[in-house]
Amino acid sequence: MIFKVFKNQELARLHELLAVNIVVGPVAKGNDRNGKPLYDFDVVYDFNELALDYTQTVHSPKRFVLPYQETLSTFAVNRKDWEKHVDFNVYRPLVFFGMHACDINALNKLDLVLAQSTYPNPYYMGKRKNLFIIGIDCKPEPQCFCRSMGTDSAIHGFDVFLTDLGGKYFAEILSATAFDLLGQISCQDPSAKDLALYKQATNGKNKHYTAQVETSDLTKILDLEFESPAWDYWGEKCLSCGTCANVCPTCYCYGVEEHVDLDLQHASKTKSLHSCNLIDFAKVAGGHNFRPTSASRLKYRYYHKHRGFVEAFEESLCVGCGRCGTACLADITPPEVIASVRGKE
Amino acid sequence: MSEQLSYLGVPLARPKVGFFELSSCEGCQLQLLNNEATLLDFLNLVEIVNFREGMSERADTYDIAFVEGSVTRKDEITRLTEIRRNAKILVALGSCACFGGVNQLKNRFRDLEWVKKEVYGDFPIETMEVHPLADFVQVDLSIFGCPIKKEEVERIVTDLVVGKTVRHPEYPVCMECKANENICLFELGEPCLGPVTRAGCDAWCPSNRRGCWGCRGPAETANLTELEKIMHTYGFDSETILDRLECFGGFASFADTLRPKNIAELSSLPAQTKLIPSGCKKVPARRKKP
Amino acid sequence: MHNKLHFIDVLGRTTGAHRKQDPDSFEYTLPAEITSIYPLTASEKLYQIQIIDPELRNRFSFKPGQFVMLELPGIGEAPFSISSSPVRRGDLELCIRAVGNFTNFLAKMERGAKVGITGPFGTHFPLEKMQGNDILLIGGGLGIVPLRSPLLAVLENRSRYGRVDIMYGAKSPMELLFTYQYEEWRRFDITLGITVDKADKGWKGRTGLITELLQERIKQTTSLRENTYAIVCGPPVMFHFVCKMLTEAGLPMQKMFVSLERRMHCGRGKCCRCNIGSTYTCLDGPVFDYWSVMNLKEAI
Amino acid sequence: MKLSCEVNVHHLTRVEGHGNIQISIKNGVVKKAQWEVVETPRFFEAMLVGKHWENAPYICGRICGICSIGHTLASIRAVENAFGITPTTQTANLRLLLKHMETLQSHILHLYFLAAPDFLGAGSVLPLATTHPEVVQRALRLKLLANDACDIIGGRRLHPTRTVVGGFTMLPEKGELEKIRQRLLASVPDLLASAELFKTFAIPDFSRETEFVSLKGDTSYPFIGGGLVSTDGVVKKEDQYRAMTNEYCTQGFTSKLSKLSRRSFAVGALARLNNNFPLLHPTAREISEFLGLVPVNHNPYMGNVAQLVECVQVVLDSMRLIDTLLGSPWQEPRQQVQAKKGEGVGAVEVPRGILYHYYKFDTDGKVIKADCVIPTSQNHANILHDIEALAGQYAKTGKQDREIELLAEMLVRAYDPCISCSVH
Ligand SMILES: Cc1cc2nc3c(=O)[nH]c(=O)nc-3n(C[C@H](O)[C@H](O)[C@H](O)COP(=O)(O)OP(=O)(O)OC[C@H]3O[C@@H](n4cnc5c(N)ncnc54)[C@H](O)[C@@H]3O)c2cc1C
Ligand code: SF4
Ligand code: SF4
Ligand code: SF4
Repeated sequence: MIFKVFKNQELARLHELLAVNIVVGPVAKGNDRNGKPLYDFDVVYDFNELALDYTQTVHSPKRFVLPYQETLSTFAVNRKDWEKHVDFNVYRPLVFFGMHACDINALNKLDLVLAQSTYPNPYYMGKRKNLFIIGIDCKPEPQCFCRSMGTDSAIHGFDVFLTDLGGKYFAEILSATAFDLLGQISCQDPSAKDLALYKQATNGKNKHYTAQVETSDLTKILDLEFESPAWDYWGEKCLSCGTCANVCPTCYCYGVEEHVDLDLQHASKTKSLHSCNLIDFAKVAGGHNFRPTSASRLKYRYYHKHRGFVEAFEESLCVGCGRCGTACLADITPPEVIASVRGKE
Repeated sequence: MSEQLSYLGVPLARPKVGFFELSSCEGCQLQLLNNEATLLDFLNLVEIVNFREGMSERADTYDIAFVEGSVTRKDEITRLTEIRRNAKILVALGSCACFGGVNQLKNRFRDLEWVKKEVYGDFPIETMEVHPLADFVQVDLSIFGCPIKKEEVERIVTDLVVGKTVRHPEYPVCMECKANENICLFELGEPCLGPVTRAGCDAWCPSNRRGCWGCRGPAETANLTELEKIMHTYGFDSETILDRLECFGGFASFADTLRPKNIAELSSLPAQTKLIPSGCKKVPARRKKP
Repeated sequence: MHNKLHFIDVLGRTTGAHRKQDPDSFEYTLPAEITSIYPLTASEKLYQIQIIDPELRNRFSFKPGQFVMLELPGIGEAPFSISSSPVRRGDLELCIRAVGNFTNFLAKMERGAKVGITGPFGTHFPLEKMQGNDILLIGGGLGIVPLRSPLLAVLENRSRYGRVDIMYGAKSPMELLFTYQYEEWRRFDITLGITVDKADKGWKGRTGLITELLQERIKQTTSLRENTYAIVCGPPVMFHFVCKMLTEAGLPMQKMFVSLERRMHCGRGKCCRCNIGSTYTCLDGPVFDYWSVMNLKEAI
Repeated sequence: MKLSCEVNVHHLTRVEGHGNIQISIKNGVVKKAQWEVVETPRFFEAMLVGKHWENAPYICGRICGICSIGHTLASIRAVENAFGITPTTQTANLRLLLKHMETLQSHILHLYFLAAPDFLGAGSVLPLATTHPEVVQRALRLKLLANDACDIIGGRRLHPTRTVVGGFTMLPEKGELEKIRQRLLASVPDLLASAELFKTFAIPDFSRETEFVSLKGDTSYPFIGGGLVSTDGVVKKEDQYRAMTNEYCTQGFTSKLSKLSRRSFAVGALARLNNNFPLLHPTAREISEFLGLVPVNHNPYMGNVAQLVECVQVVLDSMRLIDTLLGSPWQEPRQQVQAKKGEGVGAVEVPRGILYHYYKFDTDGKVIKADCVIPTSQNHANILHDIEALAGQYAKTGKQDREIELLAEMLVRAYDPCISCSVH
């Protein structure tokens, strides 16, 4: 990895250089009812709109690679005959300006299943490979447990990662494109003092975590606690609303629907992100539901993330961003759920 | 217009369709005229044989009868029964037809005489407790919403024509709300019934920054007890919750359980208005298959 | 320097957003034609389906137990087990019960209709491993459909296997599938036991549960341990009982194979709808050995 | 010559709601000429009692599916008047724009889908799709424009979601408004073509001296709030609406009826135009004159023409409003609302005439009394008397039953009555 430092004001220049492309980044979205600022990712036209000191966005960046709804194909129907048209809906590169480590790691996890396993998903891959990602460091929020999940820092999956050293940015450069780009702004090699500051910054971050999840032997514990009453406790609270999966940067389950157009000459096939917490998730023809209770569905979400995915890819499908817990109106948070399943009330 | 319809080589019948209204604002029917861009395709797909709001011709047999509005008078029961007899498929169109709609708010009052007097003074106008269609006839298909969503109706009609089973989303509005990337209204300090209301409207209200009032009725999994707790956690009183839950009649039975707790709070009312747990109550076994 | 980022054409497209038709691609559907339709019962029909492009048709091969996704524009896409012999080239046989949107519409279609076909997907019954052994093929209800493919494969190479027992149970005689083929199968030195839950007037065969048939079979041998394999297809309750009985009779769990059914939207391990715990029915299944199934939470 | 006639229209079609017409003429003498309203009442005024103020616009907007925007706005205005809230200029402009677009969509719907088939000799708009495709396409284009604009401003074309007491929950995007402006401009030729089309229609020659009631504009053609006026010279303030409507009940009507200086009065596009002609945009005025409509016109069939003139008026005025809105940065969409004890009236000119909502609140902001007076209920008595006069005029002409029936039906339709909303 190549390291550089540059003055904070150079960042605007970097944005300017990249602004010939579509730039997406964190922007302020007003305040919540307690006056706490809210942020979300959006297309940015002006550097000043970027809120790089953002805490956490309400929604994850996944929609830029996995839209909530996407047309997979369309059909032209002509009497008996028909033709299928496939469009992967990728047309142009996208610059992501200011992504936290957890979200970068989330994309890396999605890659495992969507880009690197059998039948890579081209709709995803095309968008993913056309992202230029500028990572940025963060301060842990009360809901963050990324450290427990080992996703508090990003090792790959970005082009350049910036850490604010106070007045200066420390840049880890991972791609040649990023290297060329930084060549166009005023950059230096880090001094010994910069390195010291960088280490101080990372060490400082570690002190701020308040939430945590104990992951040791979690797969086994989940197996053992399949019948745990804890699931019923949470199941009773769960609204089966799917909010958790929607805000989660790694949930990718979906459903496919096909529709005939009013004119009977066209049809389309659309995919919408689904959630395993929804009642119809595992319903099959004839009405049999493999997971009829909200407890079984909620449990399934944890099994997929913390057990199944680990079994298949040797890492968990959760990055510990805590968004699902924050968004859940019933206040169901992974640290609490997992602690209760482990029997640590 | 009358060319035989077919899809993928399978011949399809063009259904004869009639639109009817009982007590309603006629908005749901209007929504069908409101689909300017696709109106002509729609008209090609079905044969409209009865649509009082839009045409003079009438016919007495139809494959699909869309019935809007709720039942609030005896003569409407007769009309409804007749429509049922003539129709192969009877569709309850909109929340009034499905649950009683806003009309059933009248049922909050024990004293129907007081209600009549409040509006018409000493002039007697016949009325009765408000009921959804299903209290009197078999309803084959419900289209929820106040108002209905035209895209949804078009999809449903296309599905009926090609013979697909009409499926409503079973999950709640929050799902669609999140997909629209809204910031949850609870976070912004406003109450919302999204977590318990059946989706399918594409989070119409929350996307316009307006809390959901539950016009589409309960989702398959509506966890109302938890919602009540959440509402209180976020600082909304029982009345705010009740206002929304009882507005369209879809949550009548749950609203009933809230209401007794509430009568005390509502004691500032004129003496005549005794509030009772009601909503749309089911009438005993008048339901008959045609 | 120009900072407009280059569009990376990961998908190997040359121009435009539409991808060249490529049979290996994700959403690609092979156009196929329904060449004949045989009604089997009131709700099941056997469809013979031929891939239209001769070259693609020749390239298509599968193993018994695998399934394909069938697609009809705007109507839907659904998984179906291939029911024909893997040796049979040129067309596929699918036996399909009309239960929902897709299957009901399909039931209305006629010969010559065009459907889309993708696959084959999933795991298969390891017939190679079974060579030289006795085989129990046990099917309940629609379970005979996925069973028919390994059955035909075994019959075609009859000499390579030891004793072959087929046990098949349906609710009523009206619901028995492939009745016209029983005599043909019997010619191959096999034992074919058929039972129905409820007899009707004309029924001269057995009445009772399939487990009774199996019990009789088990009694004939002291142990199933040494050289027997079992393939069990049917509703979860049925294979649960059958497999338990076989286990008690000494058949090791790894020598029993079942085919599971789940909701599927992609068939490619992406939609998660068919997951059981961590296991994708579409990628890791539908064929599992019973040992794996026992280790899957909520499989049965 | 046949001098007897029986007309019996049960559930008149191509109007909103349920009404019957009965005319019986024996040997040139009118025995019976009746307009009956048989809609089932829904008792909105009672429903509201005991409800928190925030329910009022939400529930009352649902009185009517065609002018839900008008009802919502009138309701909001009544609440705001009761609480002493004055909308910001931005809110007022947006509301008026929204109102205009509702007027446009409703008038177009009435003119083309409900009224035009009579003049073109068709039973409905359906056959016109084949015989007069360009007419239907034009109507759809105009309606789509108006409806899209309602979606953008009010959140939805029917039962708007963004309109609340205090302002709006959310503001439209400026780019979207800009697009609407362009489409409005592009719609002018369609409006002119509509004027040409209606010029060709034979408007029945019938006239009956009538009192017309509407809002009175000061500087602009009125739609939301202001003074009340009648052609007979009555002038009242908004909150004196009861003295203007004088509602009463009668047999054969599930709707209430109204009267002022005479036995009945009329509201609606014709009334607005008769009272505010000089305030029309010059172009709208020109078109009015081109179509032979100058005040005070007493032919109820001219209601259709008045609607068409108003279409021109609202389109031109909407462009002005959008320019104003685009000319300044967005302000806060919504004001704080503080409930208090009191009463308030909101008068709004909806497509079919003047609409009043009135509420009385207790200290908690709960409704103690509600009253909504809907345009069609104000028109019913006038329709009835028009039908009597019509029957009288044609009693001795020897017209066929069907001809008289059609004239009577067209007369009622010219009022574009919204019966379901009059019986609310
Ligand atoms: C591996 C596998 C092999 C199968 N083989 C056969 C076979 O050989 N013959 C046969 O008749 N049926 C078979 N099925 C079941 C068949 O797929 C369903 O009956 C079919 O999906 C119903 O689709 P539908 O549109 O008619 O029903 P609907 O109920 O309208 O289904 C709507 C959608 O739900 C999903 N779905 C519903 N039920 C199922 C289900 N049981 N399995 C998977 N997805 C479902 C599908 O995506 C379908 O498109 C098999 C299923 C699986 C998983
Ligand atoms: S866990 Fe929370 S967010 Fe997720 S489905 Fe349940 S209630 Fe909704
Ligand atoms: S499961 Fe929750 S904490 Fe984990 S990645 Fe998803 S949203 Fe974040
Ligand atoms: S605003 Fe309403 S619908 Fe949207 S997420 Fe929140 S509760 Fe659910």
